[in-house]
Amino acid sequence: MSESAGSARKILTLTDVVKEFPGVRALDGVHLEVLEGEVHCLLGQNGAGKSTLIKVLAGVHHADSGEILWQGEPFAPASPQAAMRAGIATIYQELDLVDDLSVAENAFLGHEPSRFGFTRRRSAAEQTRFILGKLGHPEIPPGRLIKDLPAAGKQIVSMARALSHNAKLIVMDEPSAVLAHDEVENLFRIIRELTAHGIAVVYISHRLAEIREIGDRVTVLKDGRTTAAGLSARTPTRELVGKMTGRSFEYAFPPRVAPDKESSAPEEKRTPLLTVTNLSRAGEFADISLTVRPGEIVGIAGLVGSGRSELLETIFGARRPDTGTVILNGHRITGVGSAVRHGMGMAPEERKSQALLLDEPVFKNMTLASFAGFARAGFTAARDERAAAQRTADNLELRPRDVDRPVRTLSGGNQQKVVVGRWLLTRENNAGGTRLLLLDEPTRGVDVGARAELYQVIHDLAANGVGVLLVSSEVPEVLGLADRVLVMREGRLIHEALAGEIDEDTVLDLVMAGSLMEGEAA
Amino acid sequence: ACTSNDTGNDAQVKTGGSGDANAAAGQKVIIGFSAPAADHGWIAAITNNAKAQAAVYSDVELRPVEAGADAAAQRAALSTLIAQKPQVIVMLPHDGKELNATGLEAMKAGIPVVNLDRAFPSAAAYRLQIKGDNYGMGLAAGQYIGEQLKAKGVGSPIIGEIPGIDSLELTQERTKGFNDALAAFGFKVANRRPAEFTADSGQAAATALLQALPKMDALWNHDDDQGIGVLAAIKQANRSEFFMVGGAGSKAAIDAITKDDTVLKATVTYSPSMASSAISLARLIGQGKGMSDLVELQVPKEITLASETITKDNASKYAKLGF
Amino acid sequence: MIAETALPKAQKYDDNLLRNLGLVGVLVILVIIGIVTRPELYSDPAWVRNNVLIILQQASGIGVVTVGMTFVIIGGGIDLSVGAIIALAGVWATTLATQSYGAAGMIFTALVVGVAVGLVNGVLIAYGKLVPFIATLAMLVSARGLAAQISGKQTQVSANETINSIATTKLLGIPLLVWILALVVAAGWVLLNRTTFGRRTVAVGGNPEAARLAGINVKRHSLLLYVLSGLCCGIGAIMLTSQATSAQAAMANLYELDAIAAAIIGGTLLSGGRGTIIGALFGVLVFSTITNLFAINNLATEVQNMVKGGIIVAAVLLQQFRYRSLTNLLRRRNVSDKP
Amino acid sequence: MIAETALPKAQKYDDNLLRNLGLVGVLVILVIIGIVTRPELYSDPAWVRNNVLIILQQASGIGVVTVGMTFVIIGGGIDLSVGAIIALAGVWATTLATQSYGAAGMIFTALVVGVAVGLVNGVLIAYGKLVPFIATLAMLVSARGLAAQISGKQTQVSANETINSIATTKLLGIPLLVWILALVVAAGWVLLNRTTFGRRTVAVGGNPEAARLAGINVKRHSLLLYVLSGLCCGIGAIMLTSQATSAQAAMANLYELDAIAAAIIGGTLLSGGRGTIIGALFGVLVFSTITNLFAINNLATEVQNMVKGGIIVAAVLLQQFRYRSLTNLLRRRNVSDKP
Ligand SMILES: Nc1ncnc2c1ncn2[C@@H]1O[C@H](COP(=O)(O)OP(=O)(O)OP(=O)(O)O)[C@@H](O)[C@H]1O
Ligand SMILES: Nc1ncnc2c1ncn2[C@@H]1O[C@H](COP(=O)(O)OP(=O)(O)OP(=O)(O)O)[C@@H](O)[C@H]1O
Ligand SMILES: [Mg+2]
Ligand SMILES: [Mg+2]
Repeated sequence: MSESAGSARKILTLTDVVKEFPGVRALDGVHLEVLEGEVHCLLGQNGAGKSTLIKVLAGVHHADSGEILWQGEPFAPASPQAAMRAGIATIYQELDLVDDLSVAENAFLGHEPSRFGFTRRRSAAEQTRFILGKLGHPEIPPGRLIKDLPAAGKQIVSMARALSHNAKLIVMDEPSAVLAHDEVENLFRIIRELTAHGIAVVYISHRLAEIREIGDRVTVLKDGRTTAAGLSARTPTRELVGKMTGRSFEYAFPPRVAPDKESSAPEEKRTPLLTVTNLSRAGEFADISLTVRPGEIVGIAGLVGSGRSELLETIFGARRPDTGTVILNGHRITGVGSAVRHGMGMAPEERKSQALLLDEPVFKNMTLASFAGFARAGFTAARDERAAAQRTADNLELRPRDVDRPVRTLSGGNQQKVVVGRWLLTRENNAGGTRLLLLDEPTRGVDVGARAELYQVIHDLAANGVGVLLVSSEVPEVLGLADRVLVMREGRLIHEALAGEIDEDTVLDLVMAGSLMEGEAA
Repeated sequence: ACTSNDTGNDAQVKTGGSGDANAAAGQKVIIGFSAPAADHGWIAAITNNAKAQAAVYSDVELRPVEAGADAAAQRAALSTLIAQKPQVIVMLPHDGKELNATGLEAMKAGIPVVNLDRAFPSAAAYRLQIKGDNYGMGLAAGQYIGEQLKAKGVGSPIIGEIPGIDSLELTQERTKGFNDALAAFGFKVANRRPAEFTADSGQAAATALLQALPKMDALWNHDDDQGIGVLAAIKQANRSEFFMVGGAGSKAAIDAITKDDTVLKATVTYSPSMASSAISLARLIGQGKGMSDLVELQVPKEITLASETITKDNASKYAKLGF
Repeated sequence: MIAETALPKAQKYDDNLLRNLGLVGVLVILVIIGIVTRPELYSDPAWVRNNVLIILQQASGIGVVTVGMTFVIIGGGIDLSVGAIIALAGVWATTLATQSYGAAGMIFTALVVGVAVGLVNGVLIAYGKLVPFIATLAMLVSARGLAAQISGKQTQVSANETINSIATTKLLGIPLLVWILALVVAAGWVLLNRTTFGRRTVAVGGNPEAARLAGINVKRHSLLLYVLSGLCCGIGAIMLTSQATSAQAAMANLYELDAIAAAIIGGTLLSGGRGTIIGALFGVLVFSTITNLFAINNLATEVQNMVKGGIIVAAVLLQQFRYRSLTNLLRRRNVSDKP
Repeated sequence: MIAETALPKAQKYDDNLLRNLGLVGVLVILVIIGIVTRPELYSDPAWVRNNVLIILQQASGIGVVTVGMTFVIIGGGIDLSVGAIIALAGVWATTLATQSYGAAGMIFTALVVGVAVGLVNGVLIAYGKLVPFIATLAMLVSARGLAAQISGKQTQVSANETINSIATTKLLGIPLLVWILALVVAAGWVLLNRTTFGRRTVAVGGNPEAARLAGINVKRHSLLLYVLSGLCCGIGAIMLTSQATSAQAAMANLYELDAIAAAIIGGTLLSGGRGTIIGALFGVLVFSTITNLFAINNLATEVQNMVKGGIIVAAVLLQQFRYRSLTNLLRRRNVSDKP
């Protein structure tokens, strides 16, 4: 593909584009050149300006200066509508769907098939079904309300919306972040189909492997500036990471301080910290039993929709189980209150709806679960909180490092760091602190560098005796980070193994409709 | 009673004298009764008086229906009342014009309507109308204030006014009467701050008024109930250089006038006793009798009560009529 | 493929339907209370028929206003000025000058005033970026003030027989006012559920950012919602004027609270993005039926009020109860479906 | 790193501060209008001093209520029953029976009634899962009904000199009522900005799900917010009763609207999660100053209302204008900083 790129026409050219927010220059001279029919990847750390750039293209933000040429013409979309009319469709990083509208209505929102203002519902449903079919998801009913779909389903609908326009350029901002392995394959198939028809795709992801697989060329942003344009997607990782961060390190798991072997561990480390027995919730998961020992990292792998998030939330007491018990350190968990009191913490899956106070500053978000611990006689100790949050922000390479900034103004990946940081901070400052950490997709949207930092932090926690129960849709992450791996499918635990004794393919086989488990499940 | 702190039975009833032929029990009369929701002493007294008067007659059955918060609610309530076919309906409408259609409906259904206080524009909508004289009330207050000031020899007096709910037509009539009377003396109102017939709104309005008029000669407050708050505000502002006239004639106001220890020197009546009279006359209408002191065989069509001025001199006479 | 479990098969049950069923249940209970307390009235079929019509007729004005309000709330706003718009439109339509143009002139005036005030609301909110609560509260105060100014604080009698007869005319035995309500509700339902305008209203209220990204002109749309509400108020003004054969500055007092309450009881989210027209209608009917129940039982106002609060709470709790238990039922059935 | 360089200064500007500055500007403008229109009054320093105190004093009751309301709104709720709670507490505190226990008994009664009603609101909303709008609307109706029942619809005069003297007492030349307001505002400010309770309030209102998952007992906290509002109403009831030397079922009419409006004008988000006590205080003062301005200029009610709506809109626009232009100023300065 990259060979043909040389001869293809330029469809989009950005020169020296600048965009400033109050207090931040998000884009500080961006250059970008996209060719017809290519997959052009945007790389950059969290906060580098990728999402801002594509929002400028989509007419959401207006560039302060710089030049944009679209199909050879100067282009400054006044509104999203203008951009769409010009042939640029966008899949945004944050889901942009309306909960109380149906799948079809969301897909065609703003350009509904209609006659005299009356919606042509059958036509919309048919077209939606067709697009969903093309996307490999004929099972999603066009009439279903969005709020009844799981996160992955919503992502599909976002894609369907982008395809519902006859776009010449489709911009995808971290579309794979909420997708599981098989879904990503499917996504790539669609992208290839699109490019085969001459449609250009701008693709943003923090997963370098994906970029190598689907990308033709790469543009790297650093602090709002283009540091490398039009690189080949085969550029060595070290070089790409170097351009992104100014440093050079690899997507790697830090060496694990070997967890105590069961036999050699002292008594208190062998008795489980968390014991879950026969936990069930109708329609979500059934008969789950598991344990986590102090200092142990347990990873749960599974398909999107296999019930892992619900399991974690139930263990945390945020959902009431139909049957079964959760015992933490000898205390029965009956609700979130008791879970937190006894030292459990959870970084939930959906940061915006479940974790963040968007208008509050970073430090107050980080101390949301612990400000009472800092407080004296009910009076908050903002200075201590800020200091503690600052330390965590430094550890996680929050960008910008200003903990007084409203979370709303952070980039997606940095918001994720705040969510995870909340529970790391609790540990540092409370004598009792977090003893068991539940992490649901903790690295979603986090860049390569920060990811490594995060892994290191998780390891350090474990080394200090904190138990970690981790859910991730990235199988390598589960395998690389965890000591023990649990595989979940359709709400049941179907396999358990030490991380060293299982490989990626086996997990994927198990996770899919795989034949491997048939014997065990029975 | 204006305040529940008063004790004893304070309804204004007429227990017919022994020589009164009309007092003798006659044919049984069912009287439907509707007045707006009482959130105010005067209206409460209206309802109480009507009930008490009805209780005096062995041949009267009173069917009160509460009229809710606005004209629409009262219309709805009256529709159900008409459907029950009482012999006579006595009603104090939220607004005479807004309930005119309902009056017509009842009359068409053959039920004579006694309108209390708030006139229907169409004469076909009622059999009898008893009303207080709002314009006359303002006139009386203005007359009293004018005379007093003239007697004191005040040249161009500063006069304040605290009406009740300003959007009501009755308030406008009172104000008009007041202005007309003052004009005869060559005086006019310097500041006018409406309240809402409640004591706390009276306090707020009076406080604002006193602040706007650092010196004042006279004040008319339309309503003695809100007057509790007005007097409180005057006391809180430490003002006493003026005199005040009240309105309606509540017991507390009459007491204060008698004691003469506040700025309140007079009040002009607008007595809720009209409800008692309305029930008596409705009974006569139902029984087809006339008023025994009149030659006419039937009850007349309109009765307007005179607004009287209660001062220290005649207060004892009115003490019984205070509500 | 999203795992099969990720798409629970048929979600046959529908929040809205259940809520509405709950409200129907509440209505039935209210009627039963009526029957039990006043059997002699309810034993007369003519009276019952008439009573139903009276309840509907009394609900008609506020019902029309509630339809507009429901749109505004679904679209993420609120309109505190509805009562004031009715007053202003009613007063303007009944000035002697307007009355001289006859019924058509009066109706035209009421509608134009309603739309114009709605337009001002809309401009202030959509383009002036005022919070809807404050903008429409300011409008409430101003419009009532203007109405008082125009009417000279007098009740203005309508001398127009055509207008006055709206309240007395019946078609096929059903009052014209009820027909108007039915028409407005039907139009509202179609507008909300079957047109791009309605679907965009849900989007604008549910997720304004998403709506903007989808290319919807959110500002213009918000503006139109207030205009729609103003239009409904204009219609309501005619209906109320005809019922009272008059208009005044204090008319339709606190309609805003009633309309909002009816919409919310009917399942509309105060924060926007969700709501139903039928539910709002049921909300209005519940209030109207409660009033009727009190009237036929001749409850004293204070008792009425104490009881009314309780009934409202009970009604909403009842709705929720039905909803939850039914959901559980369905969920349990789903579970047992599994092997 | 550019993000770091561009950030620090500009980020320090504070919405709330700017909003409050805007409101101070509005107050200044209102005072200037007063001076221009009534120079003869403003030329007397004693009158001016007294006028300030009166504005504050008239703002005191509603001010206290607004503090409670601000907490409720920040916490994601709304309390439509504040006026009704004041009426119920005031009436209950002035029954002959209560008055026989003296001032302490009356104050105690008012506070207990306020807290109790708040508790019922809180339970209905937090545990009964009623929408706050509906639950407190129902409470509004019920509590006023109960107040009417208790008072027999009469105005109950307070014969207690201690209670009545609250409104007349001055400390250091400043009315006791104003001291109470200052105390409640100060306590409210500390509670919101310096305590865990305040932090929880912001969290619960800003994102209840996030608050819950962070281990905050959202239900209990919501309940406490309504209790707090009830308590403020209890205090307000005493203040109003003392001012009017009486209480009745219709007192504090529509205080809910005033309190909500003041809170919102002061920068509190109706959807919760953000708000300031000082802003709310300024909101109340703006309203109180407007009333004062109208009084000293003897404006007729209808003109008053028409103008009032306009002033509210202008005030809010003014705030926004200042805000935006200042932001732009800051932005421009940043840009020019760059080479
Ligand atoms: N609305 C806003 N107001 C202020 N600052 C903003 C706003 N949106 C983004 N920023 C800032 O602009 C910078 C670039 O953000 P952007 O979202 O483009 O990053 P990104 O490259 O997409 O990061 P990620 O990989 O985490 O999604 C960040 O510093 C961010 O904090
Ligand atoms: N809003 C919803 N309405 C109905 N069912 C839902 C909803 N959210 C989740 N579910 C169901 O709950 C189950 C588990 O979904 P969930 O997406 O949480 O699983 P998961 O393994 O955590 O996947 P993910 O990787 O997306 O977090 C699925 O059957 C899904 O359909
Ligand atoms: Mg981004
Ligand atoms: Mg999940």
